[in-house]
Amino acid sequence: MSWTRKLVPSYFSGAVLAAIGFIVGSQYVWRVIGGVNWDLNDPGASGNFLEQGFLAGFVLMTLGWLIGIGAFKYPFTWMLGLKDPDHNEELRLAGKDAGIIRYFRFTTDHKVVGIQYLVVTMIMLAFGGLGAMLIRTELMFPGAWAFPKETYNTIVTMHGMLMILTIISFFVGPFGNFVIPIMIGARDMAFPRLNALSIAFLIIAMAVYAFIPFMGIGDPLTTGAGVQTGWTVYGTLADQTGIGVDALALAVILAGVSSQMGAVNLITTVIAMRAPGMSYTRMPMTVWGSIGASILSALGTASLTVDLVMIVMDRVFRTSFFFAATAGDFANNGYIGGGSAWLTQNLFWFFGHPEVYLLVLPAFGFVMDVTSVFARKPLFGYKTAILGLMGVVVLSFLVWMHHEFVSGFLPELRGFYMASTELISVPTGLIFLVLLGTMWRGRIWMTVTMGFVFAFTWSFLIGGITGIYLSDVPADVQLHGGMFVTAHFHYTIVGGALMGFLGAVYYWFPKMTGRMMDEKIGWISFWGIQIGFNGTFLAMFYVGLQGMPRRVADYSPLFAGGNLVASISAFVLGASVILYFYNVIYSWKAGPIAEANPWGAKTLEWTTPTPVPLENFGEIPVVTSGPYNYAEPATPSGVPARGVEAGPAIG
Amino acid sequence: MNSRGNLRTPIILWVVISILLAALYYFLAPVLAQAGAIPPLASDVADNAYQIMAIFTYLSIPVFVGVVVFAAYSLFTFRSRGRPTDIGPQIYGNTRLLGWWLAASFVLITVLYVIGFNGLAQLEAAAPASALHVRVTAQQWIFNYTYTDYNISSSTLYLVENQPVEFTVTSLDVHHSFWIPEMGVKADAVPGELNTFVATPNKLGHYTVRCMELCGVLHSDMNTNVVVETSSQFGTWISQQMSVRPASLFAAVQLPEAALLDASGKRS
Amino acid sequence: MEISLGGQGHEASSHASHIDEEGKVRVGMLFYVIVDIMFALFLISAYVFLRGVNVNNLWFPDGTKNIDLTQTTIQTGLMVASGLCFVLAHWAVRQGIGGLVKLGITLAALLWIATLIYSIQYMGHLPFTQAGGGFASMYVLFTGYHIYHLLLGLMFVIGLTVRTLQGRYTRERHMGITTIGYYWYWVVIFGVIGYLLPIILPGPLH
Amino acid sequence: MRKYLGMVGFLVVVAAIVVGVAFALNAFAFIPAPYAPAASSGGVTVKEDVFPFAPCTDPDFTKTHPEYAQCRPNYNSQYVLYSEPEIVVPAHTKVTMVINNYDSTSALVNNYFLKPQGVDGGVINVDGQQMDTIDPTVVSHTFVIHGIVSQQQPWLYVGVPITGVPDSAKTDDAGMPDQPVVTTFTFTTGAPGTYAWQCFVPCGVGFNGFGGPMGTDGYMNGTFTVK
Repeated sequence: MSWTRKLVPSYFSGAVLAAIGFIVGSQYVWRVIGGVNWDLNDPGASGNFLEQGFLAGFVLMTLGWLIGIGAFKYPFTWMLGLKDPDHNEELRLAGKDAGIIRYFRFTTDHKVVGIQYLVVTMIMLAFGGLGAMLIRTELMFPGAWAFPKETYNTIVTMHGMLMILTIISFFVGPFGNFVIPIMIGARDMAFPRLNALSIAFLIIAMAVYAFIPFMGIGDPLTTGAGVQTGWTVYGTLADQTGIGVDALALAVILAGVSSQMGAVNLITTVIAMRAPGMSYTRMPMTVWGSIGASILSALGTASLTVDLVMIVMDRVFRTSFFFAATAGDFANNGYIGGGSAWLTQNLFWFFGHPEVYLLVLPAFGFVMDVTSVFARKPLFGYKTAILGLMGVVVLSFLVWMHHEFVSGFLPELRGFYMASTELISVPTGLIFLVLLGTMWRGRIWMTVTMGFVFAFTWSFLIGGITGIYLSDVPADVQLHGGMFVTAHFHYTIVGGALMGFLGAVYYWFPKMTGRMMDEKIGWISFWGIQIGFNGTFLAMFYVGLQGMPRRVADYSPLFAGGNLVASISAFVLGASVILYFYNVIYSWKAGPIAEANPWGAKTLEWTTPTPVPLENFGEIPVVTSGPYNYAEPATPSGVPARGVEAGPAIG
Repeated sequence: MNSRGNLRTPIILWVVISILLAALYYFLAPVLAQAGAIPPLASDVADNAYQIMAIFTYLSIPVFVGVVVFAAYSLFTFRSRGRPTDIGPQIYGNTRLLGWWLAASFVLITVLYVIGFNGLAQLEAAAPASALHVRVTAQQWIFNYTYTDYNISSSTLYLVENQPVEFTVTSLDVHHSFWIPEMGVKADAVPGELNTFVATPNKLGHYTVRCMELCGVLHSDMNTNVVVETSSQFGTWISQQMSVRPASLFAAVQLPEAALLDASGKRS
Repeated sequence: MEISLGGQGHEASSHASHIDEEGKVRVGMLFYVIVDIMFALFLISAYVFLRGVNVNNLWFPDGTKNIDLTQTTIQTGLMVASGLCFVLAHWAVRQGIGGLVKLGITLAALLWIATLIYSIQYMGHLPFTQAGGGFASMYVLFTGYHIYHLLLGLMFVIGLTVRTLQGRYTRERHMGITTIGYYWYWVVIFGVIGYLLPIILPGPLH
Repeated sequence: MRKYLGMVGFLVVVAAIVVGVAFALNAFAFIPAPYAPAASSGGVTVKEDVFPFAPCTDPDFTKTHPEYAQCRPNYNSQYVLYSEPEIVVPAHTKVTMVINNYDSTSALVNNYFLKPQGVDGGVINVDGQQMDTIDPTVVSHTFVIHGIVSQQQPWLYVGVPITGVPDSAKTDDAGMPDQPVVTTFTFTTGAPGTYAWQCFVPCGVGFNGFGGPMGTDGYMNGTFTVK
């Protein structure tokens, strides 16, 4: 029965148990107990039985998935005090000679987890991009001509939230897992099982997310299908919109837990598992950027989770966190009120603003690293760069209320938040200083990755400067909530995080697969992405200045020209991203074989053989110098670089 | 080549291009505004906002051009054909440059902040006694306007030229946002809360109110008309409204607002 | 769940010898507790926020004023007692007094489970429903979060007791007790906060 | 060379998938057909029926009203609805609207809508008697035309409260009253334009009654096109 030992436990058995769990949970509530009546004020209330069923189904689905992939095996052996797994069991769990199946399993090897993350996040990216294409289709011409309005709102919501989840995990996930342990000379992450568990949580979160558009179609007792709130799931609207919001909330909570696990794991790894000699000032910038992002997600994500839990309780258990008692509430039956609509704004944005920095910080680090590599110059001010990154981390917790300049909440604080928001451009400016200083008088090697670095500089510069406009209260009062804002944050997030990600895939592809990515297709897709991206969002700046609101399915003919340009450019952008995906798939299969250190970088991951063996290093290297000293002779493949002596590990 | 790494060329480029762009903006901005790049400005708040944006544009041109010019100059000058065989100069940083950079950015931010703060002070100025009081009631998916001075409600917003208006915005159900693009008036309509905004329309005409916060299926249709007219026209409209409305209705029109005040106490 | 999965991750594996295994577990647990503290911070700030913006009749609708203080006191007392027993055991294991360790841990675990059972029945017999206005909603959320803590900790508690009774924790090697102690103490502290908050900040601000 | 062929093929396939998804989304959605009554010398008469649920599910009702025997494709038969969501009328014409309401009364949030506005004479005809405002306790729905999307079209605002069927009324087995309350009013359209119309009585589900039929295209809201 070898095939059963191959398939159980694995993601397949997990999927089976997850399906069973969902059916059991939902059917139990719907058929057996017919719903729990949570509202003693209104004993006849039955409007949310359907949601209770879905909720129970989702919870059991998650449990079934975790049981099915065998995530609970270790906790129970630990709990019952059985024999601790020895090294061989650890290695078997890490996928030792398990073949391809280890990619479809609860595998603790950080490289396997990294690949899993890469695939999952790229699929998420594809679906988010699909949403973007549909949005631009609707906005191509005035009038809701492509989709009904509520369908459009649902698409907007799903695109926004899915993209946010993707970008939260698509740098710290794939590269933070695959590259960073090798970069700091560790054999694995600090908590390998936690690592495998975080990708498992992300997968099940996406499975729940996929339910959103299909929940409660045609049911008389529900508020309809889909979610019409936009990615800022403001409690007031979320309490009333389609019941897809339950799936959205649960999926985002699960993904948040996943990113928190990853954050704790990464921080611990960097603190406790650096190779001897790898002092904090010898870590590559990518590590520092990922650390910053991890700190933000460890401290910030809880806020959104609390917000979403309150929303679900408001909907399903009829609490009143967000119901201020207005005349509107009096129309319904059984809600007392006593909540506040400002609470949801504050809870959301306290997560929401650090979160946008969490998206771009790893890209900052990577871009600085790679600039130094391709300019063959050390970083222009290593400590300056760390100062910039950490300054962003600290300041980003003090700026969230610039999203509420017009909300009427504590208007006397607007001066302070204007100051803190403008102040955050100082550390960001330091990043630019480092980038320019590193390029200056270097030997710039224009690979596709370097192209993405220049694209990053250009787009993030525009995003930052428009951000200054929005940080200023009188200007923001006019621009707030318009297409100008949409264009601004797309320039920072797409131009910052996504460009970094695409460059990073190109850069580490040889290390992950042993093959180079095709350069011609790379350049074609690169230029397509740049043209499409700038065309789309410069046009969006224009219609924003003209006064077009965000998230409208229908708009005045006044804005038709700009929107047509934006839509056509968006299709160019989409096509180019598809080409990039094709490049990844094609090169994975048939790309040219890569040499050991194709970019001539000095960081540790290029000193390991490809494919990286199970525990990365034969002997843990002893690091004797920083990551950027190109003065040392270039290294033939395999031989440790950057003054690394293969010495006995220091206990 | 010997031009490698000399700072003169990029700095000259920087200055020249910045001046050119500033001049371009100076001459082009009014034309574009005429062509409809920005809505026609019709209040003191809007004038204030767009003035500040113009100043910001002038200040940000050198920053933008600086980064772009230096990056592009490095790209074209220091580019190596294919994989570099030698290495660049091993410079590990420059403290003096860092100091200048920090000082420059702090100065810039201080300037921006002072400008913004003046604008904020104008924004937060209290309404004069002569102000017209309009209670904006947002609900899915329309705005109602109650003239608390006259006890009249309307679905079209009538304003008086050069008379300050104090909008008190609230919502009956979910978050909305009350925006008049031409007047730069924007205030979120938050259920259970009262949110005030003072502006003075200074140009006659017909404008639009747009909802700026996604509020459900008809969000994109949640627009109403604004009419800015002379005080005499406004007076006739008021008296006419008074005449057509049966007195019994006034109390009814106030109902949602009364409930709101019960709920949120003194805060208004 | 985080720490119990990863916490002892490569405990038995010798291949990562240059790494301070115990330090790793300690750091990880600390960060996990920090994440948990952030949740509590946002809950508490939400409580204060709602209390600040509410007026009387909506913060305390009729009949939701009277939390049964004796019940909450018993609940918190059990929690604190469990924490104290744990402190005792922690001290004993550092002194190497094996018997006292076993006694303390077992007592602490029993008190923990007692707290869990008591909290659940208390949740069932609240004088108001979660649909009873701002205060009621916040109070139910706090109690629910506390129960979630206790349930999640149940795994730690059982495991720790079993392994203690197996005599795995020695004077030199007792990282399990130390790290799980972090979580234990934090849960006790949160229980006390949830007990005091409605007493210190009962009514709405005016 | 094969890689470029594959490139183009991949592009085409994915684009096809995107288009397919777009069409699938519309296939699931309920998109009502436009309703353009013919104009006569006396203007155009628009006839609307308000039902507490889909009439096609009520055999007793469809016996007397065969035009409702056919259910519309994929729509929620339990939602309260107006029979004609997408109304198209000619410009510069006198529009007579006849609204037969089969639904019972419910509470109104904003009594502003109790007053008929934008209609000729400011009065409506409810079951034969002229009214210039109706009692908050008998209102069932409202029919309000509003919502301009651009300045280029004239402003049209028509707001009419609709009286509900009293609970004492006789109903058939499915709960549909035998006799509707008929509300009649007239107004005159201006230059062409596209407007939204909706009901302002929270007759849907959700915490403030604006979910479900209120929050979905084609049940308690729609477009009013003047061309």
